[in-house]
Amino acid sequence: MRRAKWTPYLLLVPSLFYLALFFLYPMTQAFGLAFSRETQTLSLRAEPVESAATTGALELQTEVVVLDRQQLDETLPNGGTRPSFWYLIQGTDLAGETVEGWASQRSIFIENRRTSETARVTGGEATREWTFEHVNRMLTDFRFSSAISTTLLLMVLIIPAQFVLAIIMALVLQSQVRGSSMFLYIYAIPLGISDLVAGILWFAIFTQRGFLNSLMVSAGLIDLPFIFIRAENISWMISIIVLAEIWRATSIVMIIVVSGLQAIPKDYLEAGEVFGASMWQRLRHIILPLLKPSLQVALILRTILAFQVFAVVIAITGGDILTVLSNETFRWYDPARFNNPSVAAVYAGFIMIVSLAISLFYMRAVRSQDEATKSAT
Amino acid sequence: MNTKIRLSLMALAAMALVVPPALSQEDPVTFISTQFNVVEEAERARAIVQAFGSGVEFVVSEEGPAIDLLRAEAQSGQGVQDVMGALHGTFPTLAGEDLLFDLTDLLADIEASADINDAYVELGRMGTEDFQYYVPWMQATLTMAANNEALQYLPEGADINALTWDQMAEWAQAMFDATGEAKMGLPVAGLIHRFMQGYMFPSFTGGMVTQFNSPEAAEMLAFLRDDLWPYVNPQSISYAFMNEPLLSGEVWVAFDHVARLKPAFDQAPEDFIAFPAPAGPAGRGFMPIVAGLGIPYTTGDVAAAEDLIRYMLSPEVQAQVLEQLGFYPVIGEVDVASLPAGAALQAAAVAAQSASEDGIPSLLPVGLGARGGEINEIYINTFTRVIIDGEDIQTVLDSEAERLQALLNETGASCWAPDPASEGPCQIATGGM
Amino acid sequence: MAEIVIENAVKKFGKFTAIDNVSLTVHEHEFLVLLGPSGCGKTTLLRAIAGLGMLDSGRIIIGGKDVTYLAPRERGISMVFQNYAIFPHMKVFDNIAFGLKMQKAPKAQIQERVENAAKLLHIETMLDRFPSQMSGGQRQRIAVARAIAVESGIVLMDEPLSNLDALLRLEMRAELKTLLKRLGVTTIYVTHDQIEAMSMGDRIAVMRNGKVLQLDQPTKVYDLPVDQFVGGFIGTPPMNFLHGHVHQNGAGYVVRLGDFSLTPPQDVHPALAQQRDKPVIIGIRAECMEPMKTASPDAVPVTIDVVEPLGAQNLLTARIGQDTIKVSTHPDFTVSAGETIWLRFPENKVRYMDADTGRALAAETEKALA
Amino acid sequence: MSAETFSNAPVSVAQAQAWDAQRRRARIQLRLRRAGVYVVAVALAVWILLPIWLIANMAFSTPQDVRAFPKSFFPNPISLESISFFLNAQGIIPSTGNSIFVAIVTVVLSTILAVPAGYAIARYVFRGRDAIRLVMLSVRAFPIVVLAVPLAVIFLQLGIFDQPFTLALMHTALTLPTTILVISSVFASVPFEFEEAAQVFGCTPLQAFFQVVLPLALPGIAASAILTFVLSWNEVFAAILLTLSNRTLPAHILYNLDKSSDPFKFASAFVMLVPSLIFIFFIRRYLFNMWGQINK
Repeated sequence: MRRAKWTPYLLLVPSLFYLALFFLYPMTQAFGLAFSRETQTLSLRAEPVESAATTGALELQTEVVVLDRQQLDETLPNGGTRPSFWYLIQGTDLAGETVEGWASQRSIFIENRRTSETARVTGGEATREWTFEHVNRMLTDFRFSSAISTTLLLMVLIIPAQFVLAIIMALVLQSQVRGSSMFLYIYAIPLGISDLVAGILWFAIFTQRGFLNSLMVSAGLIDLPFIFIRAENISWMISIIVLAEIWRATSIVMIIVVSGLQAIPKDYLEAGEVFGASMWQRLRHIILPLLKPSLQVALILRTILAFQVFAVVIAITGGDILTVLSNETFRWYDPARFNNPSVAAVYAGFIMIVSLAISLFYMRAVRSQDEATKSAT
Repeated sequence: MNTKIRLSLMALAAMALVVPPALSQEDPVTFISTQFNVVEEAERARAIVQAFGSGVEFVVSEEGPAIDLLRAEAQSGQGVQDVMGALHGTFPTLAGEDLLFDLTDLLADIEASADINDAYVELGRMGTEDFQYYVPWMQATLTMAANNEALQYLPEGADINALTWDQMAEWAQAMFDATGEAKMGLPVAGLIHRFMQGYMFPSFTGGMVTQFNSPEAAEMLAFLRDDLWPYVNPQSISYAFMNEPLLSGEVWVAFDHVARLKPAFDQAPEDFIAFPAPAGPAGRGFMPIVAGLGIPYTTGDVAAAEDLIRYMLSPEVQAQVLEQLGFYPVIGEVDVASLPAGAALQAAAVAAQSASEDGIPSLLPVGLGARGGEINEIYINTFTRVIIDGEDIQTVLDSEAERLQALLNETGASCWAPDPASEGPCQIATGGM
Repeated sequence: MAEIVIENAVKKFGKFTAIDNVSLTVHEHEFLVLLGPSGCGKTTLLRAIAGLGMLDSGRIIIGGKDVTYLAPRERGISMVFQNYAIFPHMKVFDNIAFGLKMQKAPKAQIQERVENAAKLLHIETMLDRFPSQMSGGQRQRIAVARAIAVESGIVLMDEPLSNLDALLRLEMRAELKTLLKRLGVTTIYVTHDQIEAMSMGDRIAVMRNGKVLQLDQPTKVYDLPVDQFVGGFIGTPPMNFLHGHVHQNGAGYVVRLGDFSLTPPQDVHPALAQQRDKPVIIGIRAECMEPMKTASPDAVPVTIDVVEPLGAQNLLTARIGQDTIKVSTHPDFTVSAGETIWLRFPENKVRYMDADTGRALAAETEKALA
Repeated sequence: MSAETFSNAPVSVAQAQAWDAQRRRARIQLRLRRAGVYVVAVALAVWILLPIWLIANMAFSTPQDVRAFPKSFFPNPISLESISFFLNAQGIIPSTGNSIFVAIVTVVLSTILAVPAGYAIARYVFRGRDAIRLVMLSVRAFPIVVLAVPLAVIFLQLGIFDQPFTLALMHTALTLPTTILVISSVFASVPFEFEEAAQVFGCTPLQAFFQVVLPLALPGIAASAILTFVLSWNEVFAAILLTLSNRTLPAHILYNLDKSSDPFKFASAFVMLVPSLIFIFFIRRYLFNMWGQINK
């Protein structure tokens, strides 16, 4: 270890700058998206050009009377020309005043450019204002509560099972059975498998004409394929997602547990053996307590990732009937669906707050134990 | 062997580095399409379009980004996209921002040699009288398809080309009773919103939007929940495209977009039949889907763009699009008789559906703009809340009606058939607000 | 009864034989030291007794019960580990109570025994602390307290003092010895430190290459090493080894060291007979020779190379033929390098060893292992 | 020398037999226990491998067999039809190219940024060191969704939306904290004495780093690079938000998932899975090292 004044900071600057650029800045932007709204008002012009002075402003959807019109020939940057229409319109603004001025066709809807006497305001300049509208939309969305409960349910079902399985895997690897390096590789494989692929894999097993039904029908256990993915019994879909997630994401916990196990001096376990602890007692009184820091890291990591579970759910259930928080984020963001990044940002912020809160809770829970450990100092 | 893998990996990496998605040749005619996003379809569409000439580039994109792209090009004044192909519902945004050339003259020119469906020409004017925002390109709709195995369970006396929803429910129940499996399929993870918007609501209420929370709508949902859904394959909730379940035999009777049913008809024309959607008390609601071709102002070559549109409207190309992509011609000059068996079956069903005497063509409100997806969510929510979650029908209808009305008001979208045309935002008759 | 019998123990790791057919008996209340250089198999043997590694063949009998195939916890033993293995997540009390808790002993009994053990090791005031706050010596005490608290009658110790600094080690050595004697537990104590072994053990088993070379009381092992290795391993400085030659001298034999002749005691003669006219190693401890400044017929002259005054003694390094010899003398015996002195070899202090095998040529060698 | 037996009591035949029996029983018990562990190990391996086998089975079956019911658990006949259909489908080759491009840029960027930072954390004591480690940990714990949505909007505004390069920027941000922590642990495992020795023998600190530390750390850094590659290769949420026409492979597949036929779906899952199988194989030994250090 070295002590130096500036060198470490210099070495860290590029990374910290990068993280600030891609974490802090988007965060502030997300905040803006979530809590502000764009509204449009049409500024009327004194002359039929964009740069002219304004004579008033009209809200969207205002019905207006067309007083005069002008057809200009606009030359385009690429050399072509297009007709450009301007209208002198009159309407009532927000304050109830009658205002009049020029507006381009871009900003109004008119049935007939050449003959219609009335039109409707359909465009204008964007202005931003603060609003809780998006938060409200999230809270009143009927999928919101089911997304939360499903996400939490998945978390509660998946994480403990993953920990048990990961600890079993780790113990198996630690016991140095023959070919343990091969087993290590196999257990680590899902680490490199995306949730999307995992979802497809398990869908192929549980779909109506999937492998499980193939097996059961071939074996004569059932006559007709059993339909696991059905809205009437959500628990089947939950179970499949749980299986897929356990299958996919136990590896990382296993890796963390194994490296934690490796850090436990063998002496401790032997001392346990000599002093009469059975296998279960050793696990309970020695291994698990000593693994606690590792388990904590894994727990926080898994909890945060559990809030982001996404592609598995989509691949298995289609994503509409059974929904989770990140799926809702995507649904609101998706241009083909709600096309509303603001509500998506609210969802994203919600996910962050909840997962940070849970992580803090874990850390607090840990610290109180640690403090107990150190209190005698 | 190792080196081979390494080499091919390097080659792939090099490709990614050297040929970034940018373009290569000098100024081809670029045709951006929001249709044929599906992998297999895009390839066939590209082949058809590229027959126009060497320099034509066919690009598929989702609707939102395509609009953003044209917007961005309009801001810079320089554009790469020459022809925009999209569904009717995409054009109001483009029209509202005044991004498109008036194609009145081009249309007149094409109509000199071809008979274009007048209703679609009118749609292309977007409510104006003197501005043709797009030339109708092709049409599609959603129909029913059935495995021949299913026909034996058809209720007695039912005419498959003039079914009612009650008969359909009976049929589904008969299949369930006979096989023990729910053999009817709905694309709940797919176009279920179209099913609600263009078929269920119009068939039972005679309208799509204005009768949203009427007693007839409630009746319709009750029918759907109690009489039909119990005999619909439960795994429908994960079906996006119905061709796969039809082909694998998971379902025997299905409702979907003709293009999404097409692979089944192509692969096994002898196994399937196509037929019109059933009728309800108010008539046979169905949703014609119209796609149009527009020319952005920022095109570098208006003449070439117009030529491409003429080409796309030629009977040969229209026939190819029907045969290979399942979209139907908008001109009358296409010879349907020479189609392959599967396409012919579907074409007949489409024709029967639109020609049926009690037919109610249903179109989405116009002018939803960037929030076009939201109206779909409202119909999906209605379906989910009532059929899947079992919420009270009227409560759901009223609360979703409120959202629908707010959406219409905020966007100023107006009604189209089957709802009476509206001045200003479309209003739900029974007071959504 | 807490007697430990090991019969024909063999343990291999792959091709390497860590324990090579070892048999020995540890009597009840005995303090037996397993001594040897690192890698000699002493720790492996201890672990095999503890059950932390199963023997490939042979048997281990503890208290008359064959425990060869039993798990450690079924053997009724306790152990002090080299690195103490004090659980960092448990308070001192819980550490000491660990064995009892695992046996589900009654609470009152746990309390009493932990307190007793802690008192014995003078750590009764620290029961509420965590080990992380304790010094090496204190942890050592916890480890011992934990081992004696279970009152198993047998304590195995794996180099328990090796992690302590020199002063503390000295202190603990004496304390441990008295404590374990007082408690009367059977102790097997592994160390590579021969001084520790000498000072603590009732008997010492010297091990090398997986074999027990010699098992005897410390003084016996010191005075009558069974072979060159044992002699060289034990004692500071180690035993001197000189190259001699066996000659027949009438009915008896003499060993010639250069011009000088040593007359071995009678009981060695049968062994020497076998080595007639062959080289033999003469082993003698540094403090066993009588140095003289004047020549004497029964003394051999040596030239001094180095004089090291060590306070309690002067350590001389001298040459005798091609061999180097260390001689420990009274501090008053003042000489300087280059001088010649004469050394007398007391007959009963000289060990004769086979020059090829290094084994002592003595009848009592065989007896010494008993 | 052979040691003798010192047990005094003569061993009776009956007792010897009893001992033999006991020994046999113990051996069997031990073997049973080992077998038990082995059975668990194998069961777990099957649990991991079975779905992979099934999807490979599907990927190498004909489309007819993929749709058949009941399905066969072995491809019969083995067919490359589904795989080649998938590979030839539009968008697969370009999106694979995008994925590789994004992953490579991500690896290069994050490694270049992480090496100095990791070295600083491993080697220097400075004010705020623990705080920085904590920041790294908490940053990597951020939900991707929180960043992807605003970044998409920012990229749109900047006109750099839907470009593989910008996705790589995002992926770099996602992987950087992990990479820094992993690389710092790699450096920490190179004894500082080596570096001091190099300096004593005339190297400048920079030379010492390049001549001594870097060569020793290189395997670990390579492993971390592969891990970064896998993370980027698999990442789908940011990819689906930040790209449209230039989708990466997982984003492309996910987007087309509900529209694709089953043979396409299964072939795509298999093709996506293969690189992971290979890469994890290469870095399996480093996994614990990397995580072992992050734990601390």
